[in-house]
Amino acid sequence: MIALLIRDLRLALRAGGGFGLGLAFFLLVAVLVPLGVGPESATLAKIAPGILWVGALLACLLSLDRIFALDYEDGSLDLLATAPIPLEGVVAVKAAAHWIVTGLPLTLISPLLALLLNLPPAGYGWLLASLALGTPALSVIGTFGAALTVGLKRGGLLLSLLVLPLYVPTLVFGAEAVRRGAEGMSVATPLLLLAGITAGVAALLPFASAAAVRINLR
Amino acid sequence: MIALLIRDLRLALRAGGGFGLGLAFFLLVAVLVPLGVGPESATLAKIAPGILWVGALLACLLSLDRIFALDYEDGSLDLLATAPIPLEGVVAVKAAAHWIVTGLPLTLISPLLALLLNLPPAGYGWLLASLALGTPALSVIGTFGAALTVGLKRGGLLLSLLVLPLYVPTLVFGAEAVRRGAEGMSVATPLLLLAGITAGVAALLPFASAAAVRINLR
Amino acid sequence: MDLTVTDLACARGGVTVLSRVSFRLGAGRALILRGPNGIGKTTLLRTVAGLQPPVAGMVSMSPEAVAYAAHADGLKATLTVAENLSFWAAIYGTTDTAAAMARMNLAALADRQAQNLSAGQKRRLGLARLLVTGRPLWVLDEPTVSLDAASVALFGAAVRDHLAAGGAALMATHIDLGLDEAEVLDLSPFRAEAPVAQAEDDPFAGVTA
Amino acid sequence: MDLTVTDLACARGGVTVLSRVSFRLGAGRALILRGPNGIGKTTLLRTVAGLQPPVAGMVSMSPEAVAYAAHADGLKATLTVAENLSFWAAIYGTTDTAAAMARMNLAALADRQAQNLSAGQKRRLGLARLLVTGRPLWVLDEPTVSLDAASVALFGAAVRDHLAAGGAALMATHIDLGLDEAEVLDLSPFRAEAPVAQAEDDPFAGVTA
Amino acid sequence: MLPDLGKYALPVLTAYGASLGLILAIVLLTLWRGTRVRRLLRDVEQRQGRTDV
Amino acid sequence: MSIWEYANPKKFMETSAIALPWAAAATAACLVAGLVWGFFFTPDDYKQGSTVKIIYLHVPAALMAINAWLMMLAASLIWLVRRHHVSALAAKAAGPVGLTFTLIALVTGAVWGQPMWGTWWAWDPRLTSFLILALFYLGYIALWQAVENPDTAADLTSVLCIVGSVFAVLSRYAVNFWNQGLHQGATLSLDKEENISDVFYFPLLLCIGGFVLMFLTLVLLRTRTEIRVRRVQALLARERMA
Ligand code: HEM
Ligand SMILES: Nc1ncnc2c1ncn2[C@@H]1O[C@H](COP(=O)(O)OP(=O)(O)OP(=O)(O)O)[C@@H](O)[C@H]1O
Ligand SMILES: Nc1ncnc2c1ncn2[C@@H]1O[C@H](COP(=O)(O)OP(=O)(O)OP(=O)(O)O)[C@@H](O)[C@H]1O
Ligand SMILES: [Mg+2]
Ligand SMILES: [Mg+2]
Repeated sequence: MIALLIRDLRLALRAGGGFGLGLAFFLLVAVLVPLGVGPESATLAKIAPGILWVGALLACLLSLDRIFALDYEDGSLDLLATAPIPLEGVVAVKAAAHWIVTGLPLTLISPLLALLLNLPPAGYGWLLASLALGTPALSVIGTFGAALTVGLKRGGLLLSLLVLPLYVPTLVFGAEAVRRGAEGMSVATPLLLLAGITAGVAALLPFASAAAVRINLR
Repeated sequence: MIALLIRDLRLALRAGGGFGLGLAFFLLVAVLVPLGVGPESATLAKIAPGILWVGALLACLLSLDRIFALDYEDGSLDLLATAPIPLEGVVAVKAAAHWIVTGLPLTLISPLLALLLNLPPAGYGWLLASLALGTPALSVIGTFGAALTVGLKRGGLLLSLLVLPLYVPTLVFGAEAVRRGAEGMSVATPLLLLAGITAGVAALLPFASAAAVRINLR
Repeated sequence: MDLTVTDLACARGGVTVLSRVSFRLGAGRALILRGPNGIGKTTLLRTVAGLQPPVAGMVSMSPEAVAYAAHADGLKATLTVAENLSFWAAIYGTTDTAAAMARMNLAALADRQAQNLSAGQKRRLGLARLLVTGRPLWVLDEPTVSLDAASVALFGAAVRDHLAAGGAALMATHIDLGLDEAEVLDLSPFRAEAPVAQAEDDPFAGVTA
Repeated sequence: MDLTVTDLACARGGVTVLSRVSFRLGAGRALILRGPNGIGKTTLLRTVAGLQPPVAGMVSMSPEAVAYAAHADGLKATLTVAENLSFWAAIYGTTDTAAAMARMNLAALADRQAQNLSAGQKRRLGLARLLVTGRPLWVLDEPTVSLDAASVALFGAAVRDHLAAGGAALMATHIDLGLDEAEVLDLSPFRAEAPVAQAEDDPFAGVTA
Repeated sequence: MLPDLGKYALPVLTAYGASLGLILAIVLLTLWRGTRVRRLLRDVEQRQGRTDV
Repeated sequence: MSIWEYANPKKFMETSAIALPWAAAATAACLVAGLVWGFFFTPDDYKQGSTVKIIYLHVPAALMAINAWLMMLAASLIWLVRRHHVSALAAKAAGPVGLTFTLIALVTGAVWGQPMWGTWWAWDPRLTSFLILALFYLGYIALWQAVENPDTAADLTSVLCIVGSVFAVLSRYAVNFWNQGLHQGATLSLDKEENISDVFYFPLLLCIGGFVLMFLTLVLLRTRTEIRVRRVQALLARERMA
């Protein structure tokens, strides 16, 4: 299982992995939005929390299809499914690897992008906190979506459609926390809800995901 | 050459093609941004031109790596390179197919999404016009980026990084045209510049792209 | 530790391709499946490996005892030969990758990325994976594709050692594997007929306009 | 219309694998390349097909006369057999896909998507593509992998017809193609040595620490 | 020793610190890689016995 | 004897070995003199206070960031037309140096912006186009890293550099569309009226010279390293063949 985590991380780091893909996309959003919306800093400050969270979410969404697709195509998933480790474990490890490759770097770089988007300084800490709490949920939910679509040729599109509604609560609470933080209001409620989502999802979804993979391989 | 176009379109329409992927993504952005930014319609109206253009751009960006990657992996690109049609033509057809699959539907659906984002009604026509003029440039530039990264294992990430700065002028003029249109100002200059970029890019870049593909296949 | 397949029927793409396949494969024995293209060899092997459920009949061995090698090798292009192999060793809880590499004549290529191997070298790596699974039943789909004569001999020796150690091997192939002691099962007689009998299992049987 | 290869050296991954390869292949003749795994057969074929430049030496025929079939088949999984074939026919400006399908015994599968073919059926489709190119020189990399005996015979007949029509074929393989009239070239003697001569071409020769 | 930078001491010092840091980084990186490659080349040359030019 | 002889790697190594120590010494002299002069011995500006001292880093870095790209463009063209390996490798060597200068300009600018404009970052045209320049550098470097075959990499990056240059100019015009921005215009113009006073001018010139020399030295050093890398690769390939 650790071997799997290490392999996935190594694959991500080697050329071909897509480590940094999420990160690059996040950066992309933060650079493109001002270019599109225009340079007024008041407007930017106002939309910064939402845009940053939407960016983080899209960055996660984009890399989801690689979670299983590559292993499926080259036959590794077949071999993993017949290997002596529980598929639930495989799925959980895959979600963890996805978070380490996408969610974590994204969280760490977010203050820099907040600068580009003129987020009020009071919001920086809350942005970090909400992303750290929320991105694991994005990875776990995303892994579930990826599991539902393993091996489907229309994977990418379907995956986005399936996962999008599941992402909505995380997005709303996450962005709300940052917005309140930036305006100096209390952020306890949205942050708590966010933590609740993450905990619940991490405890339960891997079972559903493993079942989905099993069905898809059949 | 027509056969290639038809094949690419057919592949896109069949499951597995990724037709609609761009569209879905565009929709996603238009739905997620209000969720993240909050429901105030004045703010939304203000950022709508920019967000719509950024969404269109991202939707294009996402499907770029399929332009050559699938053909490269299954060996078709080798066969096409030795086939009796000029590689410049192949590249141009691929760009055209990408636009028909991504840029065109995106343009057509944009008024609907503009509604979701509260774009002032005066801007609708200009949104359509600017997307119709600008998205071909996105496809052609994107094909160039895809050609540079054919066969590279780190394709996806690198591709975004390479293409992003190339997209900047198109994005700025496109969004500016819509913004001016929405505010009732004259849009002639940005639209003209947009058309200029598209024309120039469509005339010249296929040669660079074909050269890049040839270098990469070597 | 015997594999008994009883009255097995298996399907691909919703079409039953083979039916009433029965055979027994004891420890220390090898069985080669033969039959024309498209008869269903791959489908049968996937069923035995537990990757798809049988339409009817049963397979005595649990998938936990099976090491499966398909048309695709399951190699990661950007990992080196040694990394690819030790990953699978770790998954199967074994450690002796050096021996497996030596057996398949991969030692000189240990630090080469899998994408820079020739077709035959890739295949050899795919076969070396079997040696680190430590599982008793090998289920192999055209294992010697792209291998030269020397590598086929290496493969034959590996299979023989596996059998000698009490393992078993079930293989599909069109070409000579250099395993004269193996039994051969021709699948042609088991091609599924237009299945009247299947109507029994069909949950929608009897529905009419 | 002869293929003359003179003193050819070719490289993969920056390493020259074969050098001083020379042979002549006249119209109506077939040449089979043999050699152990990793000797450079695929590399040589790609060079002849014009997909990579030679390190040294020359190939007399322009790539425009070559129909190349690689390890990978270039099939689109979601297109049907007929669609796959008629696409390539359109690219090469020919039309007779029905004949090609009949020759490779694919007529019954015409409306099946390529992803639902068995390994051997896929290969047959890959070979049928050659028939619609209308090109004189076939360059084939292990063409009969996964084919059963009947399909190998089909392939042999197709090659013979091609030769009879004045074409030529250059093939790499490890197994018997059923083409007794073909000449055989063993590549082992051409394995590239540590080339002292290469220092002349090396633009970085003479650079020291 | 330091000139009186007034109320802008922090920005000026940050700017100088960051810039000199970046310059130092690229210089060190260049030198480090240079020596490493040089050593590598020497090793390879020795291994091959300088049979050729 | 033509200038192209220096495009022979061996010749280049010999010549650059002689030039390097001088270039390094000159760099150190100019840079230390300019920066010490600027930092310790210039008065504060009446408007900007001591922040004006940032100019000695900001302006040379900004200038050299652009010039480094121009040099890469020239080297790429030479590679594509005449296929001199040293030229391609010099372009490769210049990439990270140019990126460093871009980053210095961005960082010093940001730090300067806080007291002057009250914000670290604004989407001013000049600032924005510098951010885009940084992205160009990143993409260029990443493409070099990603491609395994060095000649292929040289070809691809050259094509990118040329196409990128056109788009860099286009972007500059595009962002100018927004507004005139907060950033001041060119101060180093020949127009006497607009020029800054001599107290700031001479140390600034010295610093610019220092940055030019630093660029030269670093590129020479890095090109030498890249040439050696190619030699190592050639030797290793030969070893593997044996
Ligand atoms: C991140 C922010 C900044 C960036 C990317 C930036 C970039 C540049 C660039 C590209 C130049 C052009 C050099 C030339 O064309 O001659 C320049 C020059 C200059 N900048 Fe900045 N700048 C930034 C912030 C600032 C700030 C905040 C100030 C001061 C208030 C400032 C003051 C100057 C001055 C005085 C020059 C010299 C003008 C000249 O000689 O042309 N910059 N900067
Ligand atoms: N969706 C589908 N509908 C109908 N038939 C299908 C479908 N998918 C696969 N088949 C058929 O199932 C059969 C079994 O395929 P399988 O891959 O098991 O054959 P195989 O014996 O392994 O052949 P080969 O020797 O060529 O590898 C083939 O004839 C194939 O065409
Ligand atoms: N990057 C690389 N560095 C060193 N050697 C390489 C690299 N890439 C490929 N090779 C070697 O080049 C040789 C030629 O490979 P090629 O695919 O041409 O062999 P082949 O004769 O077709 O073998 P097979 O019969 O297995 O298909 C192989 O030995 C391979 O390991
Ligand atoms: Mg099969
Ligand atoms: Mg080969």
